[in-house]
Amino acid sequence: TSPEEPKEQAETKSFKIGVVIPSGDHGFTGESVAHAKMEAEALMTEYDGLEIVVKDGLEASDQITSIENLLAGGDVDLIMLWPMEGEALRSAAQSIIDSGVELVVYDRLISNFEGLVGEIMGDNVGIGKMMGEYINKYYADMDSVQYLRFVGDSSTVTSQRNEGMDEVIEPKFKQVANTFVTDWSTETAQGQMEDWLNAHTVEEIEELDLIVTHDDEIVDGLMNALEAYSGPAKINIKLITSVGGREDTLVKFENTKLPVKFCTFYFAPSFIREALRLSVAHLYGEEYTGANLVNGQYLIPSFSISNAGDATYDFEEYRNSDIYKERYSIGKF
Amino acid sequence: MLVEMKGIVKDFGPVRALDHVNFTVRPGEIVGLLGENGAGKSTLMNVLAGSYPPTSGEIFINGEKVNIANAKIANQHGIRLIHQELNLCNDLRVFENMFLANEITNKFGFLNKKEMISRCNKVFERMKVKIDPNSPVEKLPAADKQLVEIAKALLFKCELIIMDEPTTALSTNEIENLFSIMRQLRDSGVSFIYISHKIPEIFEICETYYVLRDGKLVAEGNLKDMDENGITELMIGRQLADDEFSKRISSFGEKIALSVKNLTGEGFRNISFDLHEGEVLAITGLHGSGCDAIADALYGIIPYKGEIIVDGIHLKAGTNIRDSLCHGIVMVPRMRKERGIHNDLSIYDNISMGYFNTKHKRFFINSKIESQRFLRQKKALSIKTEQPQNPITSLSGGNQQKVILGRWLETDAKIMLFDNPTQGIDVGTKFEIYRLILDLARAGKAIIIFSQEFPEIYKVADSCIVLYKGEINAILNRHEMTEKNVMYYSTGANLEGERYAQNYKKHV
Amino acid sequence: MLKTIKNMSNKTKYPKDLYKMLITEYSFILSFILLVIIAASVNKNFFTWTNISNIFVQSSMVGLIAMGMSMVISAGLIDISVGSQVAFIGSFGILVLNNTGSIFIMLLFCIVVGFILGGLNGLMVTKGGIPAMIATMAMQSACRSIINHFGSGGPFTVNKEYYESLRMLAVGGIYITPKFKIPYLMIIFCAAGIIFDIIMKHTKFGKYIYAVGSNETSARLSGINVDLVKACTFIVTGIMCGITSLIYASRTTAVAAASAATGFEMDAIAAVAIGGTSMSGGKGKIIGTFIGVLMFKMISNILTAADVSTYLNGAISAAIIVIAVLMQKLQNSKKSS
Amino acid sequence: MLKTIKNMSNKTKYPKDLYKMLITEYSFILSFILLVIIAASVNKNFFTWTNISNIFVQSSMVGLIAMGMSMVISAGLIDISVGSQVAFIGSFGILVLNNTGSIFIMLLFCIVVGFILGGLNGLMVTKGGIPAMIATMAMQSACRSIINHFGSGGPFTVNKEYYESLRMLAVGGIYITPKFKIPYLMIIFCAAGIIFDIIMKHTKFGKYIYAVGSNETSARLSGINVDLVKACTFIVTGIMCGITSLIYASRTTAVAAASAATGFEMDAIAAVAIGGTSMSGGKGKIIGTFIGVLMFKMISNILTAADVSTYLNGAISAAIIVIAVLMQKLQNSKKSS
Ligand SMILES: Nc1ncnc2c1ncn2[C@@H]1O[C@H](COP(=O)(O)OP(=O)(O)OP(=O)(O)O)[C@@H](O)[C@H]1O
Ligand SMILES: Nc1ncnc2c1ncn2[C@@H]1O[C@H](COP(=O)(O)OP(=O)(O)OP(=O)(O)O)[C@@H](O)[C@H]1O
Ligand SMILES: [Mg+2]
Ligand SMILES: [Mg+2]
Repeated sequence: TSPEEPKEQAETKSFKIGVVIPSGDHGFTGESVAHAKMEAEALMTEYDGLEIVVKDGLEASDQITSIENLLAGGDVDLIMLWPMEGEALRSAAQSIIDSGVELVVYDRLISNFEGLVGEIMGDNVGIGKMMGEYINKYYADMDSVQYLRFVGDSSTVTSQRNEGMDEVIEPKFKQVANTFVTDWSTETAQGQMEDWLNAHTVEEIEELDLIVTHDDEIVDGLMNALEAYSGPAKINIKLITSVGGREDTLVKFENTKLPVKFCTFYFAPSFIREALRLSVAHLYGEEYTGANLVNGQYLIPSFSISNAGDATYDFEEYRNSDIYKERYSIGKF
Repeated sequence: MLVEMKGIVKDFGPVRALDHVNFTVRPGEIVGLLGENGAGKSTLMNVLAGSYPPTSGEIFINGEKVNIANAKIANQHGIRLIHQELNLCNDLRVFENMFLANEITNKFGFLNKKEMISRCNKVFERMKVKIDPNSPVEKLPAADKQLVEIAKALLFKCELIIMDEPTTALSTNEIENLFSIMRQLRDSGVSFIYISHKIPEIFEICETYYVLRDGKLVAEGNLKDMDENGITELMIGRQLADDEFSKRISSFGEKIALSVKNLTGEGFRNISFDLHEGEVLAITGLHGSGCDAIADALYGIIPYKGEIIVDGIHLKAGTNIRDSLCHGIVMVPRMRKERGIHNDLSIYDNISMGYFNTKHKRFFINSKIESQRFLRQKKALSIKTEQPQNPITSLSGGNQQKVILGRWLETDAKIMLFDNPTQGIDVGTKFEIYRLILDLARAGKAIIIFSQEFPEIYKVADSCIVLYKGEINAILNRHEMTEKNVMYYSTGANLEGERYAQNYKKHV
Repeated sequence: MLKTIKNMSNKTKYPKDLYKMLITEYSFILSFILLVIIAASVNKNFFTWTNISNIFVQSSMVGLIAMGMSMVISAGLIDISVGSQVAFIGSFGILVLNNTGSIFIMLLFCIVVGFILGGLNGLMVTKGGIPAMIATMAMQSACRSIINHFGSGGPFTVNKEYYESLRMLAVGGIYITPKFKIPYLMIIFCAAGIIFDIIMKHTKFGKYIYAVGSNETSARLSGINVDLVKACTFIVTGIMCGITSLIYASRTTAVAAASAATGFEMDAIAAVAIGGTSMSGGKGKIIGTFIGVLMFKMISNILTAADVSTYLNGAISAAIIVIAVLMQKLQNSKKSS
Repeated sequence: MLKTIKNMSNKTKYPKDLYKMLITEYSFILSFILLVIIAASVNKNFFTWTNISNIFVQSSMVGLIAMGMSMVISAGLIDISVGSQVAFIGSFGILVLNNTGSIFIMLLFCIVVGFILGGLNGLMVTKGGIPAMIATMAMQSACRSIINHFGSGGPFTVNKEYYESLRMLAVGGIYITPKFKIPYLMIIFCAAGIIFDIIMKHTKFGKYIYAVGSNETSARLSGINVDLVKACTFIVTGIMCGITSLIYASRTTAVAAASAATGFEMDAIAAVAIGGTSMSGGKGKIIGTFIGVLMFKMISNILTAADVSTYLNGAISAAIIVIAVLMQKLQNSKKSS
């Protein structure tokens, strides 16, 4: 706001943004809350008259309650909603639109929903595809690849990542057990891996080439189990794929004695900053360029980080990047 | 109504509690049912009242065979059972308890409280008791609870009322009121089955008797042809001589074991007395006169003001049972089932628990020593069991009481409080317990027995404190200890004129 | 105590009785008023109709369950399967709606399935002799597991065409004036409170529940069918879960298999405890539970208004529960001494 | 009853007694053997040492807690705060390790904090008169809430430099031969089982716990300090939570504030129930709990080996729990009739 434009200063409106997000039920959401709060602070200092309140809830109906409370206040202009479960928040989202408040939805989809400013999210299908293409290439000289798959839960995030990968992987990839559902928990994944190792023969274990996962915290658990494995079989797993980019997990692979390599696809809690930037840009009528607009959805681009080569970044490059610095700007717990 | 039970057999697992028992009640008759603890009296009555099915046997009402599958059906046949154990829902109000499962409802199906309360009041009036139908049962003293149980049976029109030890907590007056109602009802054709371990009551109210022993019917007949000794002999299969008690000469040491000064608390005031080594002191009084409260205060369960001095040492006032234990005061509590036994624990552990709390200093328990402890007490108290590792509930009431006694003997306590020690215990075992108390006194223990039964007091006590409204009204020595005197002072006749004495005479 | 009761006896008239009861029995009314004061001072909008009706609406789900839970706990039992039951019934209820297109059939389905689940709990506890805690824990785990299995592709979602009509239950209400609406959910919650209060106080079934919770043996010996009473408390709770699941579906128009209604059991139990129902059975008042549920929601209302970190909500609610129960104990011990 | 008991009397020797006990008292041994058979037929590796020791290792965390829980339940109480306690102590334990660099100080910290949390539970229940269910529910909620607040929901992670030494506890063991290792966690679990068994059977404290659980009034009148005994059971459980949290941190080298150790309380309670401890107190055997915990882990072992959908695990475990408890009831009722 420069003194040359007194007209515009007079017009500077005050806006209130309500941010409704899930409480941290694992590392990702937890750190997201912190990023959201930090970005909100930053934006509030940058824009005069901007107020951002952040509400988180442990469960879909908690989030609905937060939305109701915000709407009852009567003074919000836009709600940035990260639904616990897209479909479960459909009704509440409808109420937002109905009461004339603008809506930005982050991370999880509400299918066939109209009237919102935009949906913005990490590109889950894209990540799935990238992961699929990466393993196609990585295992190019093998005729048959046996793998295990560990996912988070039954949300759209999981199904999109699966969808993207299943679309591109070659038929030689054989999943050797039911998909393990970890509830995004390190300990659960660890127990499942231990059980799997103990329930299978030496040959079966030695034939395992790859593990596909959807989150770095799951990988932590798997590595704990693999490193502690003391049975007769030799671990021949060449690669574990994942989604994230957590420092802790990178460190794990730098220190492991196992021959396993790691490839993770960047997906960070700091993505939520983009959703906030989009919201603010919309209110102030600015152009937003932080994500690619594809079929009406803003998709935040991802990239690969790996110590196995053929990736956008190796670990060190990644650590030196701005993205890494922003991701860890909230400090480490 | 003519009720006949024929060839009733009841097995609890391998135990045969009833063995082909035949039992008949005629209209307008009060039948006394007698027998030792565990003879099967309650079981027989429970079968009749539909609490559990017989293993075999038949029941006829007015000549017609009936199947009494549950309490509701028994009620429909006009049979009501007052259970031996207090069976009230403490959280409900008096009237709700009395009408439980027989509620009066209005035409919308809602409860008609007014009607129920007024009918309760009518029954209480008839029984000459003052109980507020609206008060929660948990607030009532034990005696009132028992009266409520009785009132519950009188509330509905019925033809046979079974009373399984209804008077364990009642005072003489209340018992008299109960008996006069029973007589009235009998005259209008209602029959009663009356179970009690207080033999004089049986003679006072019953006309005929049945005697059970080990689940078998051993005798039946007319009480007119019987005396107390005869009945006792039928019950336990041998004779009991109470000469040994009545001819006893009172003697005890000089040394004061326990000195109580101005003890005051909830329900009692200014209680002072000295208890000598080897002395058996009885404390008695009508219900509500403070016996229970004094017992609890002496043992440190409830708070008090005043002094309790043991061997010249003042106990810490307040509620500290451990302090009492450390100074050698122990108590065999009233209401064994609720307050005495550790029901899931073995007989071993039940005996050892007192020792653990006072003497046991090491971390571990040596099961060999525990077993020696049991054998020692088994011998001393002649506890009847072969299986000390079984839970204490496998024992009969009398033997449970002996185990509790043994628990405290193992602590070498010097002062022993017996609070209603023979509640619900049969004559034979009662006499054993009296003998034990006297033996303990002879061995130098100082003993206080809290009891409302004069015969019991007379058998064991060297002196007797009679309470009236929470204060000591008289301290009687052995010569002065007559039933008449005890009654005179416990009704406060000396204080409140002749009225009470008159009243008392009329009843006796 | 005896004396106060006698003084209170038949002569005093009803209004006076009520007044005395408010003071002597419902100590938590005090905590409630305190909470209202705090709420009003933190949230300027507290006394607006929108806010108040909103609190009732938000309370309705846990509220209905807590009514059933009051019965279960009064009978000396516990039911920790309620949250999973809601999720289970809601998920399949949505499938029923999508396939039949009739909200009425969905309601019927929810009630019937609630009845069955509650009946199963009842069977396990009465005929199976499994402790209520374990039996309902098994039910909880089984329900959640089954919907997770069937819903592994994602949440159960109401078809678009039934969407608006289902939502009417959650957002609709009776309009007194065009601006002044009594939400249906508020009406349902209050009606349930009144019905349960009447059942517990003025019907045989209510008395039997207290009798069973207070002393099972004497209840049995009095001729009460104890097993039936116990099973009925579970069944009633199951039915309440069924109704709640309809409300849940209507509020969210989708049920997320893994997370829906988690924690409802603890909220309901806490509300019952705050309301003064004894955890060991035999004693309790529906009005207590009713206010307990409202208090619970008001706490979250206050914390939101005061902008307290959501993470700390748990700690603060815990502190408030403990204080509320302590206050009751204190008052009770004062009364009896 | 009396007669059979008499038949069994003193003459029989110990081995025979043991044999009889196995048949009559530990009916769940039957379920256990059944489970082993199923496991062995599904999992070809079942009888390998790696697998068996792994089951013990996986059981160790819930196992240690279940030992404490056995005490609490035997005393007629319940503790549903254990999972949150583990997460709480583990989170701050990791901070302590990161700041001091000493695993020993961390262990000390874990034990002391466990003692304090258990003590708080004990205080609320004994001095506050709050029902154990409610008091520990409040503790559960408070613990979780506080670590969520400090960790913003994210994990507490062990610093790289302490990482390897901390992990030794989880992955290390005593090597009998270079290929044959007895894991420390297995040793700890078995040792705890033996110690708790001795405490419950052969010490005053154990007897007091059963006495309090079976009849509180009688216990008090026997001179037992009932409040102290109750508080001690909570404190012991708290300490077990402390040790468990160290194991947890060592196994995962990170504690996720929001999700760590959730559900441990239900697993522990279920194991205690499967093991035949009466939920109303007074009765119970540590060996029952020990086997109960193993059974629990074996179930998940079997389900993984049989490649059952993870989602269905809950339903199958629930069914097995119900069957195990039913079998006990059946046997008990056979014995007594
Ligand atoms: N439910 C039961 N299960 C197993 N045994 C029982 C049961 N009830 C009673 N018994 C046994 O049956 C026998 C008869 O018991 P019952 O209670 O009828 O005696 P009682 O004559 O009423 O004794 P008391 O004078 O002590 O009341 C006893 O050996 C008792 O242990
Ligand atoms: N904890 C208490 N709180 C209030 N009043 C009490 C308490 N304990 C005793 N009282 C009152 O003190 C009086 C004496 O009671 P106590 O139970 O000692 O009488 P008791 O002679 O043993 O009666 P019973 O023959 O019924 O056993 C009674 O009026 C009773 O209501
Ligand atoms: Mg009897
Ligand atoms: Mg008395």
